Amino acid sequence: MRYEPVVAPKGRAKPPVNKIMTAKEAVSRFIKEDTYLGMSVSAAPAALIWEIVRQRDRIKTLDMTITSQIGMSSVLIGSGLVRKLEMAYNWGGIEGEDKVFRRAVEKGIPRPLEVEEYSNFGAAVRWQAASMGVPFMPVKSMLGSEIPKYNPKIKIIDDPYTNEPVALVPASYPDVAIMHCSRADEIGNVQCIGLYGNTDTLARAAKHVIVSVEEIVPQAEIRRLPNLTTIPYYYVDAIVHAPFGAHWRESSFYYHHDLAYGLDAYRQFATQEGYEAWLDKYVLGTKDWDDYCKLVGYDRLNRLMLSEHKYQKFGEVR
Amino acid sequence: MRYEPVVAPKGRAKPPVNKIMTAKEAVSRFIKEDTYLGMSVSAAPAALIWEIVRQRDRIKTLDMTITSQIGMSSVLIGSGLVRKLEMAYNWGGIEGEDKVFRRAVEKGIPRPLEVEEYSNFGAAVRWQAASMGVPFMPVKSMLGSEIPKYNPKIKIIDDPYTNEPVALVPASYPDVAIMHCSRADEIGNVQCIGLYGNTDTLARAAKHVIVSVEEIVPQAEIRRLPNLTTIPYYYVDAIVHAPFGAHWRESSFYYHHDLAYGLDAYRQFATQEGYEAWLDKYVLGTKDWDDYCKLVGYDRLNRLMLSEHKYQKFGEVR
Amino acid sequence: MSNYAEKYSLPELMAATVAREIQDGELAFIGVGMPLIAATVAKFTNAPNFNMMVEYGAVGPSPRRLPMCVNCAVNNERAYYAGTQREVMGAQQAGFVDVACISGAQIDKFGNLNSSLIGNDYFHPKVRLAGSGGANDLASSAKRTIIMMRQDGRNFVEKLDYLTSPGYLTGPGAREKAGLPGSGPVAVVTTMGVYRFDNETREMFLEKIHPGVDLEKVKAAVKWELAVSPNLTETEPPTEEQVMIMRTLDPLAVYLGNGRATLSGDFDTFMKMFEDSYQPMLDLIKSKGMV
Amino acid sequence: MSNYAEKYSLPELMAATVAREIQDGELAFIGVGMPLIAATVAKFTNAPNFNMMVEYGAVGPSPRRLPMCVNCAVNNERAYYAGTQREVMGAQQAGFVDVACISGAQIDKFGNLNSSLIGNDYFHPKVRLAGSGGANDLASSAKRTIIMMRQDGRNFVEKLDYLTSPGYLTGPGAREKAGLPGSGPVAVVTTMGVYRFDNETREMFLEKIHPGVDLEKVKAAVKWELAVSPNLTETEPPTEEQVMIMRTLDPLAVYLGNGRATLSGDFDTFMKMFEDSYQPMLDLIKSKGMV
Repeated sequence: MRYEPVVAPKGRAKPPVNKIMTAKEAVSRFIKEDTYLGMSVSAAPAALIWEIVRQRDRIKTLDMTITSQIGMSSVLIGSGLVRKLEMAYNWGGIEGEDKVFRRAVEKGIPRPLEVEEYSNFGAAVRWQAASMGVPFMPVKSMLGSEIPKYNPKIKIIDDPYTNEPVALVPASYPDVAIMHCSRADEIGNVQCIGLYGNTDTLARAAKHVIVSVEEIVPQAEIRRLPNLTTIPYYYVDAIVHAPFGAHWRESSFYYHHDLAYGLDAYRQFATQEGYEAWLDKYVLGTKDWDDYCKLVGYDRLNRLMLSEHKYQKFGEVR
Repeated sequence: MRYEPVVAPKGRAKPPVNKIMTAKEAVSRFIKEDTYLGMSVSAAPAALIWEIVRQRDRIKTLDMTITSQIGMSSVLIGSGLVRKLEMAYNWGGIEGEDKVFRRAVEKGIPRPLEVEEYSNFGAAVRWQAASMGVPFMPVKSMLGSEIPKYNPKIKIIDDPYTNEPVALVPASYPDVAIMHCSRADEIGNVQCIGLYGNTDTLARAAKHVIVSVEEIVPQAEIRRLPNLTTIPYYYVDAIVHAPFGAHWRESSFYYHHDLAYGLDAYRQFATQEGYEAWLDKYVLGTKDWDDYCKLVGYDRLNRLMLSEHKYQKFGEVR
Repeated sequence: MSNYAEKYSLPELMAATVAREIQDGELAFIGVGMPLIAATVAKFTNAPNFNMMVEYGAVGPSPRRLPMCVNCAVNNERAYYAGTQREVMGAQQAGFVDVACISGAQIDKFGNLNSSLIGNDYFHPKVRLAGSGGANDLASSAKRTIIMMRQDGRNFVEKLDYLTSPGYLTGPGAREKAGLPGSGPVAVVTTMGVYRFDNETREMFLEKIHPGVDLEKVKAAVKWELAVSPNLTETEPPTEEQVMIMRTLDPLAVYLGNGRATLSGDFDTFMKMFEDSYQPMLDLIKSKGMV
Repeated sequence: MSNYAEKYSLPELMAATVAREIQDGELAFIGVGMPLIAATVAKFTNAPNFNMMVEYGAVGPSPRRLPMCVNCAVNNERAYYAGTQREVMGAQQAGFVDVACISGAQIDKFGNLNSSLIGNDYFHPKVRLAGSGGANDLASSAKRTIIMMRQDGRNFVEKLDYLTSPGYLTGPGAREKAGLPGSGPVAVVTTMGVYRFDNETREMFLEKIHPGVDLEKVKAAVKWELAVSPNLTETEPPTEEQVMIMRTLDPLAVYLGNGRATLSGDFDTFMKMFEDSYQPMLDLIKSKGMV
């Protein structure tokens, strides 16, 4: 015995330090070439997506993991950044057919896109497995369908307890997760108000987490309502203050989905030229999110907010 | 083909009807002989436990599933109702050594108690598996220990993705779950404020759910704060209004743990005679929870509430 | 009371038909679009105590405006619960959901659906579609599903290009053998009629035909030998009240017509639709004694 | 600054020793009792940016009174997060917890712990104990664990009656082979001294001995051939500030003395302890510039 004591490695917890930075800083620091990127859908992290596209010459290539995306992922796909998409659904929702996605898969324009498919729940529990540090999760979805036939990562086993078939999906640990949430304090305690899909478990699964928020609040406000904390600080690397940061999509209790804008954008996305004209104007043509908001118009954004607040404002009766 | 259309069975959802009833009604209706009973620890469902003991001549025998219990389960064990205990921990916590538990396991007094052991997390994810309708959950706890050696329900397999060992625990579907929570509306939407352990997942795992609450609130109050809903109505069978319903234990944001009472009760539990004297006075000697509260003294309970509110009141800065 | 509407659109007929499939007190997993209109009609007519689950984490909303997507903010307006997708998906997998509405681009005689791609090579599809989304989860675990589809003459096929969401798979016993918790589809409501599944063979048969639709046209639009109920009847039209509710919720026919086309780029019309929805919806809710 | 206290109790020495094991910025999984006192001392002295997780669902509380149990309401007082046990247990299993404090009734030379039963027949124990609770989870998944134990002369054993919580199991490589995510114990703080684990053999050795404790007595209290560090030193005493903090948080020595005995049945004394805790704790918090 050398009497040299065991020294343990540190845990993965991010320290409780000030994490407020710009989207530009956060994307530059954490998103690299070949990053495996996870993205939330409720709310859509538009401000962060726009910044990623602005830095596409440096980033070059991303592999992505989503459950479902409604429109926003196509901004990344059309930009030529996405090589692979692990997904359950990628389409326009009410905005309709996603021509950007179709062009990439069918014609390899602007680059070929590999697709790895799951059901929504199947995709979500992959993040849940990672959030718990277990290698897989069992699920009863996808059995009998052709989804496992084209996705060897899905293993169908006989449950050792009941001998009935059950599907296993492997844990997904994104290198970086981007998400848009309601509010956070400066050390990264995040509170999501309204529905938030799988944003909570995505944050727990990823190695690095960038959160854009509508509001930054004091720690005392978080401590006042600890049951509302959706993502504790130790998961979070960066807090980006981006009011209206989900536009053209909605942000529950803050503003409504701008369907008129979304439909018009999708009309332009029908051709790659149309998509690029939109991108040049709204993304590459703006230096940051505030600049984009000015271009869209704060009067317009404010009207979306007032309309939402006419119907719901958190903690109030409307 | 007979042209007789397929008719599907109904789902497990409990309808949104008025579910308010007394503890006596709820226990009479749902808890039978040989019921497999799940119980929350945060908060302890004392008002419901007391009522179960009052009906012990009818109920006779219970098998129980808990994660950890701090004191309260011994009220059931000492009463002679419990045949089997699936558990991670059963002791007095700060009240100290649990002589009731020791007597049952070591000497079979008042009846032999079979113990099936897990770690806390291992026990909790059994309910989580049931809540998701999957037959098991993988967990990294209990590996290398002797817990699986004496519990064949824990299966250690090689993970098909990494080939590393992982433990599987089977889903636990209690016949009935009892729990004490903060507030609920009349159809059974339940909101837990403060820490609540595994109360949420226990409610989702059980076939029938009885919830005692500090306060009954209007549906409009639930709708005002939908993110605080811990247990949606479709899991719940009965809502029992039981203010101070966790005494001698605490109810977060409502009142503090009555340690002076707990220590004194544990002193009496040191002998079976002492336990029975306590039971005769405080449980069998009171006809319902209000009667118990009167015996303990509403002045005492009120002081526990004021002390808690001096330090924390939900949604307020203290 | 069946005070039928004199004038109604085909989408309104379909929505009314689906509304009648929902029973009081049930818990339903509803996507937006036509199923949402149908669910709202049911809530205000035949099923006041039924509640809706929405995929991205809402239960029992009572909105006063039209939701736009499954993750739309409107879905948690005055909801009983707002939070995660795993809450509603987990509850469904555990057997708590009575009924779910789904759709697809192709369907076969066992009610299996394809919403992933058109073409016979998965890796080089002729047309790439959205993918499963939640459809596979709903088809796998909801106690019963109701399928809503456009019938374009080509999409009721002998063999799917890809099986995204399970119906009865290859027939009787196949779902059980696969380990699926839910019991499968009970109805297919299309632009032409209403189909059921035979309890013995699990095959689709035509139960109702929409007013003015020719049976031969229906048969021609189905690529297998379609079984037709000996008691084939005409689909019950929507009532005046059902139509009134639909037009109150969706005044610009965003889901029930070509409202989307007119709204593209027209922010003022779009916003006005929302801003003006509060009072008529509130009146409707109050007229039903709801909160 | 090391302005040592002149008078302190053995529990105060142990708590101060554990406090020094916690580093600034860390996330720690803390049970109540002595570990909680140690964690509070660390927070107010050497580790202001460390935060505590409490088993039943609280993170980063800033209480102004003494918690009573792992599910005590005090644990979510002014916390960053309050909710489920699975949040903190899941985070720990996923590798987010730097350090956890555990205990047991028996320990062996590899730091394996028994908190389940005494006796050689699992089904007929001589003495039944509490069971694992969270101890096995912490020992399995926390990046490192610190063990706090009373040394009664009989509980440092050659062979455990039952292995509840894994230390290094049978020695080097055994944890990895078993599939355990955490890396195991780094210190054992007892009523007699402080032990470490040798990096090569994973065996416990005595590193520090408490003031006034005789080495032969320590060896006699360990049932295996105890390895003693060639650089054996005396345990550093608590500072005046450390002791002041402990006595402010636990004025009746509920955890650091026989406070429990005096409180049994004495409601007024118990309540007064709580009611009077607010101001001194607030002053302490403010004196450290904390909120």
